[in-house]
Amino acid sequence: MRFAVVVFPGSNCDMDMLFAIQDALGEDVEYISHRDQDLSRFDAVLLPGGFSYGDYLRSGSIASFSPIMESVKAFAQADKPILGVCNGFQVLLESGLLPGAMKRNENLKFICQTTPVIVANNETQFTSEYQQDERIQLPIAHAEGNYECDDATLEKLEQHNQIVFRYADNPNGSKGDIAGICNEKGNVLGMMPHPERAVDSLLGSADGLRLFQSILVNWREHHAVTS
Amino acid sequence: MPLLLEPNSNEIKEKKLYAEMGLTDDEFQKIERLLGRTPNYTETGIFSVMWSEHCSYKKSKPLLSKFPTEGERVLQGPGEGAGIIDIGNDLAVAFKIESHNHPSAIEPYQGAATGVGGIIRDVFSMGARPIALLNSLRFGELDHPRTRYLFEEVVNGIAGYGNCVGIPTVGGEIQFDDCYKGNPLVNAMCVGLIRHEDIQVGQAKGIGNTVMYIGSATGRDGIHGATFASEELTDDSAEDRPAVQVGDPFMEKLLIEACLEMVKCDALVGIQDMGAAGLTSSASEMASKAGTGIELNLDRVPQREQGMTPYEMMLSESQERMLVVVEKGREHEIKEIVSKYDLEAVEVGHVIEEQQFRLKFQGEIVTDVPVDALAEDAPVYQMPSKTPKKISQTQSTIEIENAEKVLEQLLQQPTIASKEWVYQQYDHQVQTNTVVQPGSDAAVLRVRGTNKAIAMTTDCNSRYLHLNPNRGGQIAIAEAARNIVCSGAEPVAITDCLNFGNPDKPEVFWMMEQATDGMAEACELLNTPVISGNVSLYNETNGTSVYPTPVIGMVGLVHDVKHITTQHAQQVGDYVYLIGDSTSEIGGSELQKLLIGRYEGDAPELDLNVERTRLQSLLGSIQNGLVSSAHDVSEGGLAVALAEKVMTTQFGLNVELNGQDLIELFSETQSRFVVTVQPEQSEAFEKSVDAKRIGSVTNDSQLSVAFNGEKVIHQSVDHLTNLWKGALPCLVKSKA
Amino acid sequence: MVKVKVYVTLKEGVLDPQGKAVEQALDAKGFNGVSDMRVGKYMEFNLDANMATENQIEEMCEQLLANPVIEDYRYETEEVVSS
Amino acid sequence: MVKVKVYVTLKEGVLDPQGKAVEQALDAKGFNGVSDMRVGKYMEFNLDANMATENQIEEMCEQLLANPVIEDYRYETEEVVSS
Ligand SMILES: Nc1ncnc2c1ncn2[C@@H]1O[C@H](COP(=O)(O)OP(=O)(O)O)[C@@H](O)[C@H]1O
Ligand SMILES: [Mg+2]
Repeated sequence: MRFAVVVFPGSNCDMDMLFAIQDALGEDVEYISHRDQDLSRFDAVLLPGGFSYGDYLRSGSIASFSPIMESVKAFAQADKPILGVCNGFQVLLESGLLPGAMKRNENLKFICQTTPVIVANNETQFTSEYQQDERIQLPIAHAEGNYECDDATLEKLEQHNQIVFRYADNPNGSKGDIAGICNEKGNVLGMMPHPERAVDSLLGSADGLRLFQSILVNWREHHAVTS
Repeated sequence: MPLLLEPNSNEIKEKKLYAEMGLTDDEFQKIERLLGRTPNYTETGIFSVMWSEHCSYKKSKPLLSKFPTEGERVLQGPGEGAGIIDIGNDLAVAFKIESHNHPSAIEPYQGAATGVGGIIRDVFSMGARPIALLNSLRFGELDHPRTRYLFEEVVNGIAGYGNCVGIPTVGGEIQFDDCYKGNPLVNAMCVGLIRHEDIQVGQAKGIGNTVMYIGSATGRDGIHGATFASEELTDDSAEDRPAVQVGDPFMEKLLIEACLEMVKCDALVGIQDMGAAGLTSSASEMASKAGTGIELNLDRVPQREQGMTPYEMMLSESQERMLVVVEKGREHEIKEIVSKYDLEAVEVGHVIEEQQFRLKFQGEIVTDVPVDALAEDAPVYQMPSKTPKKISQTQSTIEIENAEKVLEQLLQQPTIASKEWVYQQYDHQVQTNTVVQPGSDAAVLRVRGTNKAIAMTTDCNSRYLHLNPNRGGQIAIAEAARNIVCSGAEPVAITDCLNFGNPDKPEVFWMMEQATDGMAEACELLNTPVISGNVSLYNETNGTSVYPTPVIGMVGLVHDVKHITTQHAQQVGDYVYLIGDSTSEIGGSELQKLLIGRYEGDAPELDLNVERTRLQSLLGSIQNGLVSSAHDVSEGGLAVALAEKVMTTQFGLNVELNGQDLIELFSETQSRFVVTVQPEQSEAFEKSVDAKRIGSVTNDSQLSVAFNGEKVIHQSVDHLTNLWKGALPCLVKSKA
Repeated sequence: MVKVKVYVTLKEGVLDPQGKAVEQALDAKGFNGVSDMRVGKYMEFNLDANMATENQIEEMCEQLLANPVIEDYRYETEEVVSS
Repeated sequence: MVKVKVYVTLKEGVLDPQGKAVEQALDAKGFNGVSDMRVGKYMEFNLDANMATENQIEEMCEQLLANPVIEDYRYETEEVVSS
């Protein structure tokens, strides 16, 4: 399976994402520039964390206009898996691929810590290797992870089972304890916690690895059927 | 034309305008002699910054020469952007510490942020990828609203910059004492990783080669920042401060990536960041080191504001700028690389044979001075020194009635209290190498592709230096080494930031001499050469100096990730050992501060040979897998160290001690460690380390300490943890 | 040339953590009687006269300067007397 | 009650990385002709009429709402017709 890690100016978890795929998952992965537009050789797209364009206007906003994002939208249309983590999630929100928006954390501070997260939906192609309602440990590191949406949107998210991760101990004020959501079709996932930082128990937790394994398992299944 | 408004040479001389820029009469005359004429306005400005203490070390050089700077692992000693040590596998580690005290006193967020930005550039300009940041901070007491503001904003600024550029902030230290009230200390350290073949130098070699400018445009920020850093702060400082420099971490991130790609290109000859004294120091130092000259065309310098004069351009301290020397004819290769990062490389000059520093502006030569006059010929002073009156020889006696209460109070002292409130705001995990996060003695980062890791820490207890600068200097090094060893690493080298008061005062200079003597001796004995550093003088407010604060940044090598050890108890049933006997030394201790509100007497004794023996035997036993956890005893003494071993864990401790006086629970006797060991390993451990078994790790989450058979502390670890963790957030929030 | 001033605030009904914090800080400092504090963004810039149509400025706000999901914006323009 | 609107901008000559980034982003999106973009803060709040003296509001700005070391501020007030 071949993964793309999109590099925006100011991305800073791009390397971590690459290493997670390469070393921990053991699959092919390469960086792709925000200026590129050709995603045809990839089976999955990963939008990494960081501070794209310094997050100077709103986090993720300027990056959401990069040339690559047109192709990312087409990739989503084609039902292929897209994962946005942290700033990547913010980019997905700003580009309209996922509903809602991020506000500053309730305490107005950057928060870096490992935090318990509940797998609220294990039926997505990103979470099938987890148990439903499993409690996992994932690092968070953000200043703007306070998820906001209107009530109608929240209801829709609940109804369609689009809330994939919830905080067990809401650290930032997110509506509905939301830590990660997917689109209706379930092929675009955005999450604030960093699974790519939790793929090696030497660093504290390997709970994030199964997310990438889920993507791989589902891709293989799908691939076996179609090819 | 603003140029016309500048005073001419005669006016500069007659009205002694140079004095306002910080030059003395003698220095000005020396410049006249070196030039064979009177300098013009731009030239005077250039000399004033290059000959400031900040750039020339004119008053501290004689002291720095005492430090050992060589060792088997040293690849680059002091003199370049950062020092470099070899860690094997063809890899090396570059690191340096730097102060940004005065800017932070005026504008704490930007002062701290740009301090971080500056030290990062020092490291990546060596060709190294920055992999970690640390800091060392000093503030007044948090009961003052301005201090709380400074503290919050400094932390915010460090977080704002470091998080954005994607370098984890993995460690640091913070001490609170009244002497820092008007003059906080903000020291930032950066550690980078580099392949041997990528090591760069800041040299302008090759006559005819092109000098290029990369990064932010030059504005009028921080003009005379270097001079500003070489003066005392007064109540008026806020008024005559240079225009505040604002950091742009996004630009820095682009620069990091562009420069790290550039160093792989052999069209690059030399690279240096524009730090203090900006374009002036970077250009002239690069030429001086290469024995060449440089000619710059200032019309080509990217400018953010209109109508900038040569004086302003040369003295600007705008952030996020780099200067590179490129092989002539290959400029396009560099341009291509940087354009990938939305940056531009602009040709601003070239290397010339004549060893002159020559500046052209609007078709005229506005500066033409010998390169060596700026760097090598800067004056060096042997400052007079005088032993100050002893602070106080004797020590008031202290009696402890309720040890448990004292422990509870100590855990809430801001210097001892958990710094989680601080480091939670720092991304300490990005780059996914952080094995030991903030909260243990030293941070540890794995080195990808090897089974090695590196440990790092910053330390300095300035209270000991206040009482006894020589011994305090030794202790600072020793403590850093203890923290490194406790994490399973071999101490390798240090960087240091000498924060002192006004060196023109003989008593202050005496302290500098004493402290550096002590440091040099300890570095020699512990085999940790000094590979880089920084000097920050004039840390005074309205005539009162801060305590002598030579902050040590130490890096150690973990030979195998299996050796990585933290301070926290690991397993029920493990034995608890104490290495070193406790005496009742309380000079400069947290206990003294708590109970009598001042520091008096002498700093604790230190025997460097004993220290070395203990460090070696402890490290050996850690490397042999005999140790479950290790923690040094520092502020707050043994009782606090014991509590720190179990707070944030689910364990408790049951400890029995014997001694003369309850003070021994809180005294700060040096060279002590608390270690836990699995019972199966205890025999082997006892054979290799001279330690006393004092108890065991329990599962009841109680800290229980008996002294001479009587239970003096029996408290739930949860309760202690809450006090310890709650103290800082509570102090920060408290109202005026 | 036209000077454009854009004000961006969180929509009514969207909790404003920053506003709340500033309000509390004011109160703690003894500035009482403050309520409904909202903290937003203020942007000012010059725009070539030929670009300065309502339509154009609104597009700028909708597409970049504000996030319509949670933010409202308003703007003002004023002629710049070129010097 | 009085409605107070406070505008905080960076002082002239102080680097404004945000402004630069937003200007470039607008340009990249095809909104050309933008120059001198400065990004600042905008705050609005209600203030009890008896507190709403010039002096008081200026103090608030100096001490908390703006950072006088690098920022300038201005403000407007307007009567709120109580409902
Ligand atoms: N300013 C800071 N930034 C990041 N981490 C910090 C800071 N201050 C303290 N820490 C972390 O808190 C822990 C305790 O610090 P300290 O009490 O100074 O340790 P020690 O006494 O062992 O040197 C360490 O892990 C240290 O790195
Ligand atoms: Mg320690």
